Amino acid sequence: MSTTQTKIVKKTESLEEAVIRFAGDSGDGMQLTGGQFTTSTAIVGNDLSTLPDYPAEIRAPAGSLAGVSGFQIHFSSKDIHTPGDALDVLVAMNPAALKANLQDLKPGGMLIVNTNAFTETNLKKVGYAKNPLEEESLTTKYQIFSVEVTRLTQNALEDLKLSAKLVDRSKNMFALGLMYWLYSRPMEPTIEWVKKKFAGKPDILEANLRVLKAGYHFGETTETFISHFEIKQAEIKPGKYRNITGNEATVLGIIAAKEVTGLELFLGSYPITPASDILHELSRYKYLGIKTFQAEDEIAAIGSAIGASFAGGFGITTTSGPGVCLKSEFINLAVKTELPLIVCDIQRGGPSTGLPTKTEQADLLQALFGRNGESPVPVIAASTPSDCFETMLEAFRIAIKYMTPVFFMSDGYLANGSEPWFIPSVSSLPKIEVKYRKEKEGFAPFVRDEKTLARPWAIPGTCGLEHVVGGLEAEQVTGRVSYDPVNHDAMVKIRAKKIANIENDIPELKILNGSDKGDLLILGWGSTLGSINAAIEKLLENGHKVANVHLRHLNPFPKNLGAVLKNFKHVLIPEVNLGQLRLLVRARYLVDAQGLNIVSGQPLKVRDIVEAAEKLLK
Amino acid sequence: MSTTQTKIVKKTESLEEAVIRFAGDSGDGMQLTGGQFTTSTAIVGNDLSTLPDYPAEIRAPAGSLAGVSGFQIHFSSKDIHTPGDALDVLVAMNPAALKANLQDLKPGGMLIVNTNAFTETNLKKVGYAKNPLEEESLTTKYQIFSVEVTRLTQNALEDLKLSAKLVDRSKNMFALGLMYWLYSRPMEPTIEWVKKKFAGKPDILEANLRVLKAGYHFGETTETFISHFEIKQAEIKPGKYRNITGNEATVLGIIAAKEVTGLELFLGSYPITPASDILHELSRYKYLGIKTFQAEDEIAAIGSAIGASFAGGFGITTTSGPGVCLKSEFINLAVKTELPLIVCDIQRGGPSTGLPTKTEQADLLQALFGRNGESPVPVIAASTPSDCFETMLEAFRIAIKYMTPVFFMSDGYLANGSEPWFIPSVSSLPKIEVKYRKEKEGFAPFVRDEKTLARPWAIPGTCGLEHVVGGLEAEQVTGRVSYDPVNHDAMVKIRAKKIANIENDIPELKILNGSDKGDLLILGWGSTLGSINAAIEKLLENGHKVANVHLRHLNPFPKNLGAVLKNFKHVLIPEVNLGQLRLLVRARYLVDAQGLNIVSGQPLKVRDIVEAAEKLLK
Amino acid sequence: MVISEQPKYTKADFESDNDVRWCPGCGDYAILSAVQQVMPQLGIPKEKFVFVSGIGCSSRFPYYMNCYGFHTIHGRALTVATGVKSVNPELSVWVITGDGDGLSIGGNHFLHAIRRNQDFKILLFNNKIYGLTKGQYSPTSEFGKKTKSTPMGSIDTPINPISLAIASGATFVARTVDKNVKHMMDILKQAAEHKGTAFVEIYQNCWVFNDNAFVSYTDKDVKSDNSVYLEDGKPLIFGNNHEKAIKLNGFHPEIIKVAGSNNPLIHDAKSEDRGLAYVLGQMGVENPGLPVAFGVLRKVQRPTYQELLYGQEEQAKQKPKGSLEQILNSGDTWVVK
Amino acid sequence: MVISEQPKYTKADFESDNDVRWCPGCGDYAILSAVQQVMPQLGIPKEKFVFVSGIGCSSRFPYYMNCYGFHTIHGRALTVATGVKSVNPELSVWVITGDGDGLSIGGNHFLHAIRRNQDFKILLFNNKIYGLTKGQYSPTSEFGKKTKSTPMGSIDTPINPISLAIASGATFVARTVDKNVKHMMDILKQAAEHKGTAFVEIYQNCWVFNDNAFVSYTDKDVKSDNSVYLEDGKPLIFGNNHEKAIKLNGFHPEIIKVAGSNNPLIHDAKSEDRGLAYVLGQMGVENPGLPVAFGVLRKVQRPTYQELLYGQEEQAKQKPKGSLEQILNSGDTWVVK
Ligand SMILES: Cc1ncc(C[n+]2csc(CCOP(=O)(O)OP(=O)(O)O)c2C)c(N)n1
Ligand SMILES: Cc1ncc(C[n+]2csc(CCOP(=O)(O)OP(=O)(O)O)c2C)c(N)n1
Ligand code: SF4
Ligand code: SF4
Ligand SMILES: [Mg+2]
Ligand SMILES: [Mg+2]
Repeated sequence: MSTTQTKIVKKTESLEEAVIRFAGDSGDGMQLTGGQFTTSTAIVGNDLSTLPDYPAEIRAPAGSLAGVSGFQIHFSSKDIHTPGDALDVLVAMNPAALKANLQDLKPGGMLIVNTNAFTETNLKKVGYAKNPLEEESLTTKYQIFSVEVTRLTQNALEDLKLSAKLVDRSKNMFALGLMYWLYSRPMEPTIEWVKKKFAGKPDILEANLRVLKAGYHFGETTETFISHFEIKQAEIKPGKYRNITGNEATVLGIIAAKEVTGLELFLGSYPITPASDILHELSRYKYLGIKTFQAEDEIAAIGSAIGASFAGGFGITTTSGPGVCLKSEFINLAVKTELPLIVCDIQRGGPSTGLPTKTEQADLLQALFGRNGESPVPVIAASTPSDCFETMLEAFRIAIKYMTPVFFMSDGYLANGSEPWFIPSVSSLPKIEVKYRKEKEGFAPFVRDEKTLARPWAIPGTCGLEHVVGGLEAEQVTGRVSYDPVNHDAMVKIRAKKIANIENDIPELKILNGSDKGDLLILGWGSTLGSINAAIEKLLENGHKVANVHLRHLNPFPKNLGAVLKNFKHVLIPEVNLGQLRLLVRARYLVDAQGLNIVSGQPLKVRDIVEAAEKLLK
Repeated sequence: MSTTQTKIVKKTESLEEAVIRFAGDSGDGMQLTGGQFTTSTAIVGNDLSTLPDYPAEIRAPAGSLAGVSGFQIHFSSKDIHTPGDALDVLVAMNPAALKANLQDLKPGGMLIVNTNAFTETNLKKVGYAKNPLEEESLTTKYQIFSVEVTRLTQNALEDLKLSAKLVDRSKNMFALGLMYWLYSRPMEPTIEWVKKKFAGKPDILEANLRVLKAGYHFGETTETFISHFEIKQAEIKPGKYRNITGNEATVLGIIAAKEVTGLELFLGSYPITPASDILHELSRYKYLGIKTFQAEDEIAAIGSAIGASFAGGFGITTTSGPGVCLKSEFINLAVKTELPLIVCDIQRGGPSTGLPTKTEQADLLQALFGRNGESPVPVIAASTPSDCFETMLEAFRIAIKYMTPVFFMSDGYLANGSEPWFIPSVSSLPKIEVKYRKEKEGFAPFVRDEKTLARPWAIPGTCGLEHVVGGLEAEQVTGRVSYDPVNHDAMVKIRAKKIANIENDIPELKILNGSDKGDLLILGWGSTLGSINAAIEKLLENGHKVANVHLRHLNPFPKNLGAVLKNFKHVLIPEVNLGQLRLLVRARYLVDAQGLNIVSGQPLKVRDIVEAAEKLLK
Repeated sequence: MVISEQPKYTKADFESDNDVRWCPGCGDYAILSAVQQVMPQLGIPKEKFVFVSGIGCSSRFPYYMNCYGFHTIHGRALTVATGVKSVNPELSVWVITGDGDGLSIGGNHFLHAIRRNQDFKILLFNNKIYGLTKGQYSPTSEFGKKTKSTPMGSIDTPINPISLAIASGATFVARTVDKNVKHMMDILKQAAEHKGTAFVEIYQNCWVFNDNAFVSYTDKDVKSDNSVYLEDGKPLIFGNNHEKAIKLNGFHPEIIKVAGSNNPLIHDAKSEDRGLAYVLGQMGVENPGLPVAFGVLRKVQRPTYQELLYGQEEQAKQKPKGSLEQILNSGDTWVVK
Repeated sequence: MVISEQPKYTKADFESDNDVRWCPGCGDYAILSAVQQVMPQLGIPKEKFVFVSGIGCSSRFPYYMNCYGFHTIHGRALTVATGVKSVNPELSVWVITGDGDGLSIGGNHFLHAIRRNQDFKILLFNNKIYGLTKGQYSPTSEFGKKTKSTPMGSIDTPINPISLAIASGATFVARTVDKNVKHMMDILKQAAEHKGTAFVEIYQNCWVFNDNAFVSYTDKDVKSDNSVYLEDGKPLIFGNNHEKAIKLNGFHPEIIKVAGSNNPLIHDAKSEDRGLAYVLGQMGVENPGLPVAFGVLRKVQRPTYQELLYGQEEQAKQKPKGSLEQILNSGDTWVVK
């Protein structure tokens, strides 16, 4: 392989879309590389969707399978929905990365490897008896591009006299530069970013820039690559965009809701993957008066949030499944005392500790039923990373208007995955009205608004409205402790009705793709939206009479769900669980809905949905 | 009223059955009185069923409504199922007891009151402006028997020079004696009991006996009562009987299972109404090697039980709804590590603290779904107080055979209610086989039994089987931590299948009353059995084509449930919740089952079930 | 707390119209009455008081105060109080808990609230038993105690709530007893005036399930021999005729005669070293044979959680990082035309 | 524990074949190695060891020991260990926990296990940070610590695990540090031999999220000035040339010169009074300016929970109350013919 400076003129092929994945050791900076590639891709104007894949270990042994970190991005000149099922390009920084990821590369796909890392030791670490790059099974199936990334990086930095560690850590920039060239992306955004990030460290700054460019020029000049690609700008709504992950959008939703409502915002949380970043991010907004409290455990976290809401602030608590277990007793107290509260469950693989860094949708029934007694709560779920923003605003609206805790469901895939987000103007945000009770006249802690059935929010410090709330059953209206049988039955039913009635205050379900009658309806919720949309497009292309709807509101359901279901011969509910929404839909509408249930810690694959649909359609 | 000693010969009317209730202040000893009446009634050979009703306060202010304590007993010469909907006799020791209980007395029923307690202060305490005993609404509707219980008690004890407090506390014995006379029960069992109980306190012993007899003779001699009743022995299976509450039967079930399996038994518990008595009772069996541990909270309680099972003992934890919330994270660990464990949920009124001393069936969905991720557990429920015994043995059998935590559901009504129990012989108890893994050959922590899919129970101390279990996802067979997508999907499905397969190992559902085809099937679970049986008898009498089945196994369901349901036009599921079993049945079998849902902290009334059934049958 | 206008209250203003439902003879009555008498003396508007409790007989307390109240769940009152005080530091927040509620299930929140110096008062009604659930042993029950759940006697060494509070860094620690209402009121007032967590252990007789647990400190014949009432800066003197004193031998307190006194120990509640308060708190509880210390064992100042929280907020507001508009538009943005 | 036959083990016997997945440079490696070296010296059959842990980097420990192990849930290892040891007191049970696991979410179980004197060892890996969740502050993090969740610095006063253990009545309390493997091994051996709860705080460097947290006690240039190594019955002497000692002024330790020594403090780990251990434990942690004490701070005997549990069982067995047959037939029975 030569690093000759002669510039060769190379072909530019135009593509519609591409799916690429950077994979390497946890120490190799793959997440950062992927993030930079995403930014440049967004700026080019492609539609995109990303999927980071972290190892569960902080830093597993270098070169081990457990330590492989990956970042996948799907980008296109058309509207896209998922990070993609299969890869066009896999960048593998070491044998472990190859082993862990190769199965996802399309036959004929490009495999770019750092050959310097394919040493005997590294190969042995992951159980390769021979160098797989020399195996016929590989060489015939894929286009292999062997690049001496480590050595080329060292060359580029030779005269800088940096530590070996620093040099080694720069090699991701080489891969990035090379991929920029391969897909004709501008280097400028990354150059700017490097300059800002390492402003105080001129050595590192220089090293990063040099290697980035070296990678780019390598693509341009070496004969290894004969052509490169171009992917046209997508037709997207004009306006200002940013790339955003689900957790970021959740944070922005909270901040926006705080500003819109003017309430004191109090987050009580306890760190847990994949929810911790919401705590981290929000704790940076003290200047807005946002209060974050890292409690001693999940119970204290939600308890403090409930206290905040009682005192007239707005309490939120963020967690993942195991934390929901611990919060359930307190959620029930909020249900019983009818206080506004948001419980964010960023779902991960379960049961128990399960797969902390993987995604799953298996906490839905827990959110609905995971408490003693009849304990109705609204449950809403975001469907894409950016949708977390709007969904969070909706959670606030319901919690305040109906004086109730609300479950906000996201998951590991949404939390860490990203997509371009059309930045809304502040004036376009929904108004959320907050009314504290002030008048003594006719006050009782459980007099209800006739329409919403909400009780008044009368907060400590308000003269004349002194009262006590608690977990024991309360007498209707007065709220005094009551053991009366008739009253209990009535209260159980009023609490249920209050939540059920919210169906009158949420939008009807709209068919997203296809027409409103047909052979098959695909019904989804949460993060499966992307895969389902993509699958429906395929199915429509294949000539099937299919359509899909997607639920943001899981409790109560939109009013017209039953009617929508009746217009289709078959109903398919794909979920990353064993059929939780399916259970609810079957019970409620007595419709023989079928499931597609693959619980592998990963988003559903488009092809699996297409296959399941076509099986039903036969 | 005279206390003349002339003996009057009185009529004896023969009755088939009676429902009576003792009601008084918490300090009046009504539970004890009811308990004694129950024993004598049992010895007479009547079938019976009882319902105690405690106040939530330890000792609410004397004479207040909150402090009323009641004990109801239904006894008969026929087979009976419930403590009865309405009362033939109400004994009211004070105005509060009258006010709280009168609504349950049948029109024309006997109202026996302690008139001495109807003072102005006492009347005022409960908001009676006038003495209700003088109101026409009462006197015309009921047969009122005004008895000066307090004064008669004082008279009887005049010469004993006891403290006023002691004298006052004896007056329940008067009521008891009177009722013994009224229903022709023998005083001997109570006399024996008093002699044993107060052996060291001759004063109290003497006082109790005197007053008991005074009450009896009062009935016999005074003109107030013109006749008394006799209720013939019921036709019940010959053998030895005892009266037993659900909590007692639960304890005996645990002890029996311990003896049958020979396992070390470890109960980790934290006090909570109405489960605490199980802890209290079991802690008295240290001589059998039974270990009880009152932990610092519910989490520690279940954690210690899981530790015990891991170490080769058998772990149990007992609690009620709010405690289940706290245990849910640990239940998931037991699901994931596949360890035997029993979680006893003695359900009470919810949500939140709710109605601690009242009954409810609203934790079913929590038991099934109250945990993050897909977390299948077998759930079984007792249906009568004595059925707790057998159901507990079944819980052990499943837990050990399938290496799984099992939910054992009881409720406040079963826990404190009692019924006669045919005492089984030890040799008739089911055998439960325990196999610890010993052989190294072929051992891995997650190799499974081909049939049950259970993993081996290999306990610390066994040489050569050292291994680690935990909450992270495990690789099939080896049990090593695994983040592999395919493995996770497989493990989720294996865990589900292991539990679903138990359907092959439980009895098919049998029609309890009626024939196996018809217009209406009543499907129940748990403590509604008595009311449903009684309702069905009525409905059959009324000529309807009805039948009923009752579920002990809620997860998995008996295999033939679907087939049974299909044979009826209508299905009615009465539950003391808002339709939790109904949700499961509708989802699984797509049958339009209807519910009867009255959530009043009390068992369902027979007449409500009959009414709901007849409405459907119209 | 800024008080603009000081309404004049009487005890009756703090009495709610809910029926009090404790057993007749319960020590809780005296505590309720003491609190209701102290409240009017604090110069705080009634609507600014919040009583937060867990579950237990003691935790029914808020229902009987004519104030804002929250009867939460078992063991968790401190967590709720944290939220209440954090969003509205103007409120005077009082936490009512029992030995089971506060030290068994709630032990963790106890130590964390205290180490953070949360700005509220904690009144722990210690009756050495679970009252509401009808008589199981609690974390303060004596070793060997026979109860419903320990028919052969408890095998757990009890917790001394005062030791735990001090080890957790409590800034105000006191002990009093239900029968000594005057002392209790004095302590409650000092607690009310303390900035930061004020922890008060109140010995409370459970007449039904653990009668006479504190008779040594309330019975007039023996109480003076078994109790020493602390006064800051004063020697530790006790006994029927004030004839006995406490002296330290290394870390070990010993009883000496006042007559011919050999340097009796002088109380120093404000000592930065926690050692003294720790040793005093152990007397008679973990160290038998010594009198139990009543009064304020420790009273020091450090910034409260709320002061620090709002302090950081103020500091952050000096350098605001942007409006909502700006936040939404931050990060790498691009424009599609 | 009755040991019939003492198999001869080497360190390798305790090494599992799972890949160790801590970050390179993590202090956990040294602790693992120390434990693996100590185990063969204890004369206990390998299959009798059980390692129980919670969740955290530290809590991955059981996977790396070739023993029975239970990686439980966050904060709850002590509860599981309680059950394990109670049904099989023959086992040697070791609990591995972190500062977050053991003192934040698990704080309550910590104090209750210790007060009961549960017969197991607790090794708390204190790295003053949440490692596994990538760097939030923990209950032992310094006041003002900037972490991911406290960008302006923590406002919580840290817990001293040793103070808490002592206030909970711990019978064995010790402190050591990852870099001093020899000392650690000695402490682990003493802990193993103690009957009852043996609590060992191990300072452990988290190379990724809190590097150099304990450099004052491990850097060869400064460590002798900042650490005092305790030996029972010996004076507290430290400094590069053993030139400094500790003396008590009331409850307050002070640094003095050894030369011309004024009664340096003599360590007494077996003192029944907890005061000394309490004050020693605070040095350098809650009381800045003083060296931190390493070694065994307290080591006393009282019956273990398991001894008491089985003792009661034995006693009860003296008066058996009836067979299952008799139990079933107890109460008021009657015969129907
Ligand atoms: C989660 C939960 N567990 C258990 C209970 C039952 N419970 C209520 S109060 C109580 C103990 C009360 O003891 P303490 O705090 O000492 O209060 P006291 O009644 O003695 O004043 C218990 C165990 C509960 N309500 N909730
Ligand atoms: C119920 C629950 N809450 C939160 C978490 C997330 N979590 C895992 S480890 C950890 C903290 C670990 O800190 P520490 O105990 O100090 O261990 P280290 O990683 O520092 O060794 C947290 C918060 C969890 N696994 N489960
Ligand atoms: S049970 Fe005890 S603590 Fe509870 S109210 Fe009665 S006397 Fe008071
Ligand atoms: S994150 Fe810290 S504690 Fe965890 S393994 Fe890495 S260095 Fe060790
Ligand atoms: Mg108590
Ligand atoms: Mg840590």
